[in-house]
Amino acid sequence: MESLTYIEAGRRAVAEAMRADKRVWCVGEDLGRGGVFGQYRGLREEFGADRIADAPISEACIMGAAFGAAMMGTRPVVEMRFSDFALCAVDELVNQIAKARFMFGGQSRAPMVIRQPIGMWRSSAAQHSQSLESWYTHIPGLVVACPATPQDAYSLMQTAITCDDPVVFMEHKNHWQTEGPVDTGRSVSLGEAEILRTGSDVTLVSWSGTVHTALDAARHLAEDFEIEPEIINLRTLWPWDKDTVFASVEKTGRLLVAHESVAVGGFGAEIAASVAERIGHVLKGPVRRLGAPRSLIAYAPNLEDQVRVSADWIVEAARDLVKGIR
Amino acid sequence: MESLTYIEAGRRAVAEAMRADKRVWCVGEDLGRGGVFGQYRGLREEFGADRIADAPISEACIMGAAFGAAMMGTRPVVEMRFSDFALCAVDELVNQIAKARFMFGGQSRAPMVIRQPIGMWRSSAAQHSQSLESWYTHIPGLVVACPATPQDAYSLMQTAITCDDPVVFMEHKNHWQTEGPVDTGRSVSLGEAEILRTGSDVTLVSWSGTVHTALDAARHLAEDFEIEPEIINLRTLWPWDKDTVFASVEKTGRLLVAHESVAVGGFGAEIAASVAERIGHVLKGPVRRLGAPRSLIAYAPNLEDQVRVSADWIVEAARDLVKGIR
Amino acid sequence: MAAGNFDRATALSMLKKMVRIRAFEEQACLAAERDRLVLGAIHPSIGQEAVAAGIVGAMRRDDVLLSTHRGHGHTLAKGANPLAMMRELLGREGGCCGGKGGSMHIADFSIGMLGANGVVSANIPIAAGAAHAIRLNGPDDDRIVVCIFGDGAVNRGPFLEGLNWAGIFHLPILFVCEDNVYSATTRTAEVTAGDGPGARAAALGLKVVEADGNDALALHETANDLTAGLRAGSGPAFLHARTYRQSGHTSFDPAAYRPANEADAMRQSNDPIHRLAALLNDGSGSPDLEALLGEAEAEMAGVLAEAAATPFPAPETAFSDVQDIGSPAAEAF
Amino acid sequence: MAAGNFDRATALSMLKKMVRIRAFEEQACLAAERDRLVLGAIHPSIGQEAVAAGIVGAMRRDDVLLSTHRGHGHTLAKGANPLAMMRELLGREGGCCGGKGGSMHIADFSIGMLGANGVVSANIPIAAGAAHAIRLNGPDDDRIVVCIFGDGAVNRGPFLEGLNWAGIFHLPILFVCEDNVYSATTRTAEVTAGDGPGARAAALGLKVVEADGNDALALHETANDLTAGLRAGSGPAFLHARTYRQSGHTSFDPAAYRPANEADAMRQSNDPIHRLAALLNDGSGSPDLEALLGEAEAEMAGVLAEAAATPFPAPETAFSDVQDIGSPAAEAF
Ligand SMILES: Cc1ncc(C[n+]2csc(CCOP(=O)(O)OP(=O)(O)O)c2C)c(N)n1
Ligand SMILES: Cc1ncc(C[n+]2csc(CCOP(=O)(O)OP(=O)(O)O)c2C)c(N)n1
Ligand SMILES: [Mg+2]
Ligand SMILES: [Mg+2]
Repeated sequence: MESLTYIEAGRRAVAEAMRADKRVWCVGEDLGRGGVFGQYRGLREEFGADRIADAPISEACIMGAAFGAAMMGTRPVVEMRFSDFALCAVDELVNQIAKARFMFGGQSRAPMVIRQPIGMWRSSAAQHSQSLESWYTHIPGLVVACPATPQDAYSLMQTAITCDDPVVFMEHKNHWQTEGPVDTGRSVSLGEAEILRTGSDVTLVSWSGTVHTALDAARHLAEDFEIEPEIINLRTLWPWDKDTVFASVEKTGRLLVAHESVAVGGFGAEIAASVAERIGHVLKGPVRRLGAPRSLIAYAPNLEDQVRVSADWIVEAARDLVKGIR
Repeated sequence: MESLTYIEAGRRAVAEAMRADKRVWCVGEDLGRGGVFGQYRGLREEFGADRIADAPISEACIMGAAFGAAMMGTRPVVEMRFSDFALCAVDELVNQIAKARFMFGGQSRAPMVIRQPIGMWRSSAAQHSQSLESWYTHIPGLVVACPATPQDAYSLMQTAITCDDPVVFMEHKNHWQTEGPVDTGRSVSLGEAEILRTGSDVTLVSWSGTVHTALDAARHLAEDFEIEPEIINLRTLWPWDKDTVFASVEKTGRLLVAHESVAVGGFGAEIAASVAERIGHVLKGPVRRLGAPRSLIAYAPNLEDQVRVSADWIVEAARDLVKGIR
Repeated sequence: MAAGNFDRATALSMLKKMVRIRAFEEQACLAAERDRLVLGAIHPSIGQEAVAAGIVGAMRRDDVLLSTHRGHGHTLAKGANPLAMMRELLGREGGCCGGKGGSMHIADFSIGMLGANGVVSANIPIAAGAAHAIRLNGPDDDRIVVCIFGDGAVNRGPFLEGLNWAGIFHLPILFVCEDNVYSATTRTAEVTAGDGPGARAAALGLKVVEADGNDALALHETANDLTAGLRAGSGPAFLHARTYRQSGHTSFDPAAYRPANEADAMRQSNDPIHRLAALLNDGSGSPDLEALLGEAEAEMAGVLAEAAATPFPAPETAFSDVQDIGSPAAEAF
Repeated sequence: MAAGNFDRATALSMLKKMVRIRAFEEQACLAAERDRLVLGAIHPSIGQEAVAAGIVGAMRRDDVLLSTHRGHGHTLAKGANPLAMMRELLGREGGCCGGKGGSMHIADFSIGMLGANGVVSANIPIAAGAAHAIRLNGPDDDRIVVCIFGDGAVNRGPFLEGLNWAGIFHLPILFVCEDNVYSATTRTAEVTAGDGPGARAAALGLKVVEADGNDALALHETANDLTAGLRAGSGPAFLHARTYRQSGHTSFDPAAYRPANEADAMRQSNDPIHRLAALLNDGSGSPDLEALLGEAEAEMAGVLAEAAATPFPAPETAFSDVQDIGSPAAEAF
């Protein structure tokens, strides 16, 4: 199995999909020079300017035009650069793309992958650091993918491009250079979580960058406190893999959800509420969420750190759960 | 005490605020002719075209310009017509208005009321019916108000206009003509829920139009099933009145949250998760959420009804909770 | 347009098309006001039918059309079935969108009608993208796209973004600003700076034609020229058609904000149907406009009756056509 | 600009301003690259200083300025304290935004600098609104607003919406397109249809001036005229200043996508500082540009050293300045 970076895994999945299906094309700002993070490096040279298209700075039109092209049978990969800028294209995504198929009574499809890199990336401040994945879970018609590992980046991209639904694909900016094994023969379906570590004491659900934080915390918990967490990398938020999460909570009796995004109104609430609603009787104690406080993300590094869910926070919360502290 | 319609209560609060403070002005499309629902009827005549300003169809600029004017010391009431159209102005609301004060280290304020009428309004279909209040609860910097009654419409508007934070003010389109008593001397602070009916069997939390559905359901539950629900009208979603909700759940041991918006990723999840996290030990059974299925809102009336939380749904859910059925 | 300088058969068929559009909308308004069968808002294009007949009538069946909330006329002109449309307005089974969209989301993909739109200006980038897909298909695909929007739409950002897009990618698309003077209750001129839609499009590098939007024949000729140019690779074009909204903004709007008599004057002196009929008048009673109006009324009254007799959609369709992945009716509610 | 046709003292002070801006940004780049003390992206305006000195220099202290991600020069020209700015870039206590904004959100409300912006084009509607507030204040308020954005910003919708707004409300605002040829790695001309920023603004009814963006004196004269006109009620104006981005998009961008020697040629023949110094050269060694550059470098190196010695902000400020209502650090996490 190869070892690839997260960014290269995504790049490779896109390139392979473009080779396999000439309806696939990419559009966004600066793509011809490889894209702002290099996610498209070399693709212009291989596929030309039509299929790796440079767009003007006009997120609304990038989103809207890609949608028009998708309804006409092409399969666009849309680059929003930072998920923050996708906020310039919300009408297009939410009112148009997500709703068209239904409003038109099934006459149309929008097979699109909408790349919206999320997350804190040292000192990018409040307009370049957001994680709004929970927003899109709330919108019928959209699929939401949040890859954590290079394998996720590869396999979820592969599946997303072949899927006929619009997929909001949220890569974590801070992990572009994270390396890991990638089995290019392994396909992952949307809605399939992965258990990265088995454990019996507490179920720890996370996604995106926080999966790595959770793995750090798990080592610490196991080595220093003899607590064995089961780590679930959710991978997609809609659909989300209730079966895997519920089975794990049934085993451990404890749930901790951790995510980088703001706790209030975050997707952790959906998971915690679902567990409490459906299998509350198996719980040995309260469910628990960890997310960012409802403040903004500051530029100064020490302030930024104040709102980042850390391995220490997770360790403390998991210990409290196991100790039965509320 | 007077009896006013919901629309008139809001109109009156705006007019009084404009009389009291000349920094207050309103801006949006068609306001000069009273606004699309008549919320501004007569105000142009009283206050003139500068303070009841007609805007071009350009939601992004309405929001952005009002923000600029707010930073300069005016206090705009911004009309988005349908909350759906506010999706054309999300960058302005979320990246700019909500974040400026923090990003600028406290140098600015954005005292704005952003009116975004929500909700199903017979056969308005998928682009004119949404309720996305949970989105804005997830955005640090924003206050979220969802008036249910004419009293709420009056008092919350009054408080929102005098508040220095940006308030997303979500009126329910289907209730413009709902009439009720309004005590114009009663002030309501943001973050203060109201118990509309006391009861001992189950705490029923809702907001906006669903409060009325919950009241219907409560009568039915009491008369036909001898179940006494405690009905809480949350009024504001951020901040939300945890004290009142927790105290009620501590008394009843059961929580049902009902809202018109989509259940997945809805604010019901936040409430249910918070209760499960903080006071899960007082529960006599699982928490329960009711919201729209994760489908779209159709035009055909019978299809529209399929996704509307009804009094029957609430009755059934409350009975299940009390019977201990999962 | 000089009388005589046109093909009489084409002109007659355009007149019939316009008459049928008007009759359809009059029945739709009755269904809304008299019968309370149309529950959502409808936006009639009465008085604006020349745009539909003249411009959409110049399109091929496989060409692609995107329209607005005021799109009944365009959709009919593209060839949609009035019964399927009326069923849609009444939210019934067999409506062209299965009753799920209604008037503001009317669409018929089988004839290249890719949808009305409930959001002003939103169809512009989408239409640019449809044309983009045609260009990606290569020179063998000689379809074109027509995107129609109102005068109010030129004040929203997607207007600039979409026209710029069409320009830089040299797309086969005709943008049509159907200027009916009003944006809902506002006179558009009062909220529009500069010299209007045409000047804006010209500054964005598009070929611009200013036209009398109530002269069906002239519009048709212009549209024929422009669409031929588009197929030959001219790059995007822009047509500013000045017409007038004879009705209120919606069927329920009395439009009391208009100057007294403004609408009446237009109805009397500048109605596109009467103008075309007058132009075609050969002095011997042909065309017989009253007869045409009567036939169309009878046809569309029949359509309304049939639509009204159609059942509502099956309830489970409230959960279909959402997405392939992830159950829309997930038990999480 | 004809030599002699200017006030030497003003011109000299502009030259000093430009030299200080450049020195500030050179130190900021060193802080980023050499010292790794600036952790976020910074966007230098090296080569574009004439816009700051010429246009912002024509503003009154109480006038209002809105800028972009490339806003250090504008902010300094408006009168901000370089130490507070450098502290902000380093995320330190005493930074003009308390270390919470950084380079892309630099602001100093005490001198009417209402913020840089991390979102391209977003400052345009906000600036229009600031001018709107001034108009609402009535004729006694004779402040004006200057809104600066890049060439890439004219392809986003808020450009159209904001200029239209300024036009219909007849606002006292000067829009400045600081055209440095590039939008990040893209040559803006390749993604811009039509005749560019000025043509678009003219179509929106604004008074438009096209200018050499590297001629500080001419810009200053033009800006003086335009701002005087604005104060006299001219209605909104638009200045298209053509300059060149000598640096990469960010301090870390080698800008290898540019034609070889393009930047070098501009540095040699069209650098605004050298042009102004040459114009001012009286043949007797005044102004002594090397000396000015040396002084400015020393000043700004001192500023950097002092900023680097300043502590990080108090941790609890991560939760302040969020909102009055609702605790930002609510225990729900
Ligand atoms: C983005 C957006 N804002 C507001 C509305 C509400 N609205 C519906 S139609 C309309 C007027 C549109 O005017 P115009 O573009 O001239 O089209 P017309 O109705 O005259 O055909 C408005 C404001 C909307 N649908 N979308
Ligand atoms: C809406 C939005 N899209 C994309 C970006 C990323 N971005 C930052 S600067 C920039 C280039 C801007 O070009 P221009 O307006 O010419 O300003 P310049 O950088 O040349 O000063 C881009 C694309 C952004 N900040 N905002
Ligand atoms: Mg109109
Ligand atoms: Mg530029």
